[in-house]
Amino acid sequence: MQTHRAKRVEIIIEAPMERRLADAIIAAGITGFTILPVLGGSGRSGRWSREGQVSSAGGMAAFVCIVRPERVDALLDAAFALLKSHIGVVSVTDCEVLRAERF
Amino acid sequence: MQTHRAKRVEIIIEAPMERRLADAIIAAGITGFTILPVLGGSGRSGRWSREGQVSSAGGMAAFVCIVRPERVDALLDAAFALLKSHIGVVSVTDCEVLRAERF
Amino acid sequence: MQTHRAKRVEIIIEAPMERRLADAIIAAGITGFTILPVLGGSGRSGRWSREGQVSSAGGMAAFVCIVRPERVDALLDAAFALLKSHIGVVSVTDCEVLRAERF
Amino acid sequence: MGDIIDIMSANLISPIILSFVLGVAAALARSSLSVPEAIAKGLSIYLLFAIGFKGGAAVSSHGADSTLVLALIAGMVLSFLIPIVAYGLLRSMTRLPPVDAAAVAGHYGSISIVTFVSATAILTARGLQSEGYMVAVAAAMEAPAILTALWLAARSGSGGRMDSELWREVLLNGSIVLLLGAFVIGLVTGEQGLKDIESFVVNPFKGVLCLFLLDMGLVAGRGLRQARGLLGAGAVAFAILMPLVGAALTLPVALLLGLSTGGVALFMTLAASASYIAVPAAMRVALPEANPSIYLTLSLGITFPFNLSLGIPLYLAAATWAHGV
Amino acid sequence: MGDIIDIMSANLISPIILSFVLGVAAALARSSLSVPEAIAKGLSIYLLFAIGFKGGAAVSSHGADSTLVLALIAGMVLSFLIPIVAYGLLRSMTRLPPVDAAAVAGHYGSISIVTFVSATAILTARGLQSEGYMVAVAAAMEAPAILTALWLAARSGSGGRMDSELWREVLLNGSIVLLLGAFVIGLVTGEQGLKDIESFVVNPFKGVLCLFLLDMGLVAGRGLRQARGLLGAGAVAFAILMPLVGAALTLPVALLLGLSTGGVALFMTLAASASYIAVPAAMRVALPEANPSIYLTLSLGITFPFNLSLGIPLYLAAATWAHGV
Amino acid sequence: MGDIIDIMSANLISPIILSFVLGVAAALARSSLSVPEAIAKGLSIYLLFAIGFKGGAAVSSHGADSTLVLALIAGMVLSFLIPIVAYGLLRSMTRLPPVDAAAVAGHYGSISIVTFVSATAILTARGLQSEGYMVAVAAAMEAPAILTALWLAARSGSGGRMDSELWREVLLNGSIVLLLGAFVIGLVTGEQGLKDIESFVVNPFKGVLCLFLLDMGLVAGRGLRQARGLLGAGAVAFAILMPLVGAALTLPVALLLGLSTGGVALFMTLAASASYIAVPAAMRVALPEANPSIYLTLSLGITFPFNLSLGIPLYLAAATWAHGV
Ligand SMILES: Nc1ncnc2c1ncn2[C@@H]1O[C@H](COP(=O)(O)O)[C@@H](O)[C@H]1O
Ligand SMILES: Nc1ncnc2c1ncn2[C@@H]1O[C@H](COP(=O)(O)O)[C@@H](O)[C@H]1O
Ligand SMILES: Nc1ncnc2c1ncn2[C@@H]1O[C@H](COP(=O)(O)O)[C@@H](O)[C@H]1O
Ligand code: NA
Ligand code: NA
Ligand code: NA
Repeated sequence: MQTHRAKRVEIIIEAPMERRLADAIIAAGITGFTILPVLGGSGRSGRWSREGQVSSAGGMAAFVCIVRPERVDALLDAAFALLKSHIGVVSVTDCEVLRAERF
Repeated sequence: MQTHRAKRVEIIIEAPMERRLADAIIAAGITGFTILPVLGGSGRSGRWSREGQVSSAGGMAAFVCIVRPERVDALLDAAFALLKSHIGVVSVTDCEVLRAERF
Repeated sequence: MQTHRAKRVEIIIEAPMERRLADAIIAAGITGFTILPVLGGSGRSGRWSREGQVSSAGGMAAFVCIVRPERVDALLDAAFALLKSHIGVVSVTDCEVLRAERF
Repeated sequence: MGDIIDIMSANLISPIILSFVLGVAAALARSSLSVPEAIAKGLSIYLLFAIGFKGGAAVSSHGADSTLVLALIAGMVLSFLIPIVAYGLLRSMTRLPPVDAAAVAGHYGSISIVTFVSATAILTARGLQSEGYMVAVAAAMEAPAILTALWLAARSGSGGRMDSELWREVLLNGSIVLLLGAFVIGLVTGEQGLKDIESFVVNPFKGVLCLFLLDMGLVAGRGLRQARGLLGAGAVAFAILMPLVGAALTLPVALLLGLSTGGVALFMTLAASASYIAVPAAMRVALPEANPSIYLTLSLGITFPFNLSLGIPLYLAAATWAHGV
Repeated sequence: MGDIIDIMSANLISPIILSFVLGVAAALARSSLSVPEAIAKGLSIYLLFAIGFKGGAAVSSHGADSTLVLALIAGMVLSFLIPIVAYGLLRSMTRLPPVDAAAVAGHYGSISIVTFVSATAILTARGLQSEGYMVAVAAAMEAPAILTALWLAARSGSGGRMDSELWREVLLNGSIVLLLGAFVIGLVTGEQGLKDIESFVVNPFKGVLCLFLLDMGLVAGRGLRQARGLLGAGAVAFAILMPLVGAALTLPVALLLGLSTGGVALFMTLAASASYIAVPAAMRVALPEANPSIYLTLSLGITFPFNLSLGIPLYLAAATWAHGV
Repeated sequence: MGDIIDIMSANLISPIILSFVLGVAAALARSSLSVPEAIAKGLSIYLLFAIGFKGGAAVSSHGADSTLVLALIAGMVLSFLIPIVAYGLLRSMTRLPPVDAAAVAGHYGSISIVTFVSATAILTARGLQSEGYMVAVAAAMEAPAILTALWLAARSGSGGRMDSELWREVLLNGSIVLLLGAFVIGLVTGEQGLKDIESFVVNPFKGVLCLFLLDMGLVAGRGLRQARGLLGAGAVAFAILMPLVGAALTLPVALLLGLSTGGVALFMTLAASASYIAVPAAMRVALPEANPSIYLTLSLGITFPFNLSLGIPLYLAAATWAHGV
């Protein structure tokens, strides 16, 4: 099966910023991403879990965004502008995709 | 710790096709996969979120399937046969696994 | 954008072991990880789905843990000690991260 | 005429309809108000269980009259035929391609159980009885339209696929099984059963329906917001005309069957309503080429609110009038 | 004898049991019907809160008699000992390896709170009172059996691990804490408290139980479907015999304690019931080598439905008979 | 004085407060007891809908008196000003940096709707009426404090960012929209509407509140466990002093407005309560530098339980006393 090189960018971000990150990604010219729910985690600000949250103020969400290699910088710039003063983690992985015309 | 090369295939697919994809993967001789819930996303068909859905007709699900390198083509063929007329995204990443005999 | 090499370790583990794995990761000196919910899956012990579970005894959870390359062995040792007699899957992927000082 | 206006205005200021309006307004204003998916599903499980159970208990205490079977058959025939009318209208009123028109047509032949539930609540508020077995008719009308839709699509060259697996999914979808199962439980346990769980299935029913319609309003409003510009005036007109056509076709049938005024109104409501759960899921599998935004927006964004606000009172007024003739 | 049949048939056509049957049937037919996990958990929180609270309020208004402490001790002793009987039966009736037999035995020494809740609903329907503190006895019987199971496993060489962390998890698991906490709240707030929240904890109780048992039926049915072929006839026979044995062992103890007819029936039900929440979770941690499909299928797929349909009426009839002697 | 103790002790042994205590105790003991997020959200949707609806229905049947508008204005002014007082106290009582102090101050100017709901339940239990429009006052008091907090932060150099998007989020957050929307529905449908859904919004209300407070207790307890050591004695003292200060500032205002005893007590409760939903979410966006553990622990872990247990009875006693003077 014919596959094409792409980048898989995964961003974990605090829930109140979820919609803003989605808007920023789209504003950066990237239309494809998926948001996964997060149950809990741990980081420099300690451990937390979804069930200890009274509001969405405390939760997090995980973005998965598959992009062509040449677009990854635009995406990271957009994400970083938002994330710099917020809680969050970004990772980039090499991947292969089917149907490259979609990305 | 001794690790072994494998492929991590991640497939995002619309919810009504979820069981069919699981069946197809198993029919392709691959027994191991995990399904994660999806909260929302964006693609060529626009933005959507789980909370805007009245039925499972509109949601999506994410499959993670770790396979030995030599099996990845069988998996992609099976997935592609189902996905070609449906909404969905496939990515393949190189990874290392513990306990290779499981895959 | 300046990125740094890191490892993305993803562990799928049965729900009753979730807190123990989190404790073990922290005990191994790694403070950052995220836990995602799992809807269902398939493996050597058959297919299961979240909705077929009366208790958390049957579910699973997915850990994502991004670490510096030099810490991956400590993490895998900790995970393996717990996992060896339990149901679960571990994969390790190369990735790049922003803000390396966090990992 | 004064009667219609009377029923309509009583309906329009009921907590039920206003909860729906609140949901739509909140969604259009992009409020963060949302009902968790699990809660919405829990509310719908409650509503299906309660409506099915009460239908069964009613049949058990009033006895099933011989029209039950005839009503079931009539419902299935209507479900088969209405999509053909809908398809004809769609092809003449809109520029939708055949595959989309076929998919939309299937939705209008099938039914919306929440519209049905809301109609029963409106009947109850006006002290009207209806045949308990109408819930079984509702279940019978869900699937046939899907077949017609696939046949229409196949005729136009876009091959709809209906395998045995999909058949099972459609016929045993959760809503049908719960509705019919609860119907049978009500039938078997009868008055004693109803007494046992009355304060669960009867008393809070309307309030639960309010919260559920709040969520439906949110979903419909978000759908409308996103589909802005996607639909032409023709499609919108269809979504308001078609329920009236479906109801009009059903009125003589329901009268012929000899249903009560409440029963006639419910039958018309079923024909007028459009599916947004079972049929969309089946279409995604069998007709993936059809655009889901089109059929969901028409059925959930336009026809559902139309029926809820104006349609049901209209059908009830028509049923009352026809019974008086 | 006529009495048993009478109780049984009244039980078998109650909405409660039929909801469970509906769930099993839907699962076996592979319907898509499902109750979201969060809703199922919400329903069980309601049931635990209500049953605990009502137990506490009952003790508060009738006063705690001196048998309370004795009943607690008797419950714990039974929970310790029943697994030994169960292990003996399993090793002679089935070919399960020791570690699996030990794990299964632990489940039968512990209790199923939903079985207990269903029994109280059946008692209430027949106008029978019971000691409010039986909910405390239920809580006391949950954990001891786990220890016995681990000891049985250790004897056979497969080392069960029980660390302090797991102890805490078992003794403070959510169900026990909620049940006992609500019991104390009922005890402290007494009649005034009950009046305050009666229309929440009393009136809709049976209806909520129906929906919960619908979900239990779905889970049990799915489990049965997947475990087809996994279990031999011996294991299935055990899952029906063992509750009878447990109940029979408990009957004289309950009579000695001087419990009311309702109390005796509840105590027998507790002994007869098998855990499928607390013990499986503990076993996954402490005895991961034991196969969860075996113990879950036996306890949830066979023993639970058996108790719900035939067992409880039988225990009630036995309690009535023994009290008459 | 005897009166205060009387109200307090009646309050402390109510199922409502004891459910909260159970939650805190379970969390501190690290029990696995937890309420699924979706259920907690579902319960809060019910509570907001019910309290808003009943407020609207009350205004509809008693008529809106002219003080409605004045009360709304007074509420907004208090919400604007209280953060300034809070900021002053925080800067003198604690060593919190300005940005954290500003964020905390914003929480205390805004309100906690669950505290308000609990206060209405306490009033109802004592047979006290209050002005139905107090729910509108509650909504009006939610947002202004956020502005003051950002202004305080900006003054100290840490630029809070409040763009139009955030404005929309705050003013149209789900709780406000649902509360006000249900208020309007109650207002429009009036007595007939209340009759329609009374057995949903009135009867089970207290019981639902118990379960919701159980979850609040769990969350508060977990927060306290994690925040151990994070907060100095000064901050803890602030979280108990500040509600008293807010209530004291409001008492004369409420009396001037001519509110009923119940209304005065509710207004004081609003001023005394601290937000833990709307304001934290806004602060994460606008003032990400402020540490969320600090403001959540103070408002949810200390001030909320204080108000629930001691505060509300105190405000009620003060209102009764002031009305008697
Ligand atoms: N190294 C990591 N790997 C995966 N997730 C992380 C990592 N570090 C932080 N996170 C996630 O990001 C959240 C906030 O991190 P922090 O800002 O370090 O407290 C945590 O609660 C985790 O969910
Ligand atoms: N590039 C992408 N990266 C991650 N997820 C994507 C991407 N493109 C599409 N998706 C997901 O697939 C769904 C359907 O995509 P589409 O068919 O393009 O509308 C979207 O709603 C996303 O959840
Ligand atoms: N190859 C795999 N890829 C992804 N997930 C897997 C794989 N194998 C097992 N799993 C997950 O691990 C669970 C237990 O696996 P097993 O122990 O093989 O039954 C399954 O239910 C899946 O959720
Ligand atoms: Na129809
Ligand atoms: Na037992
Ligand atoms: Na305040």
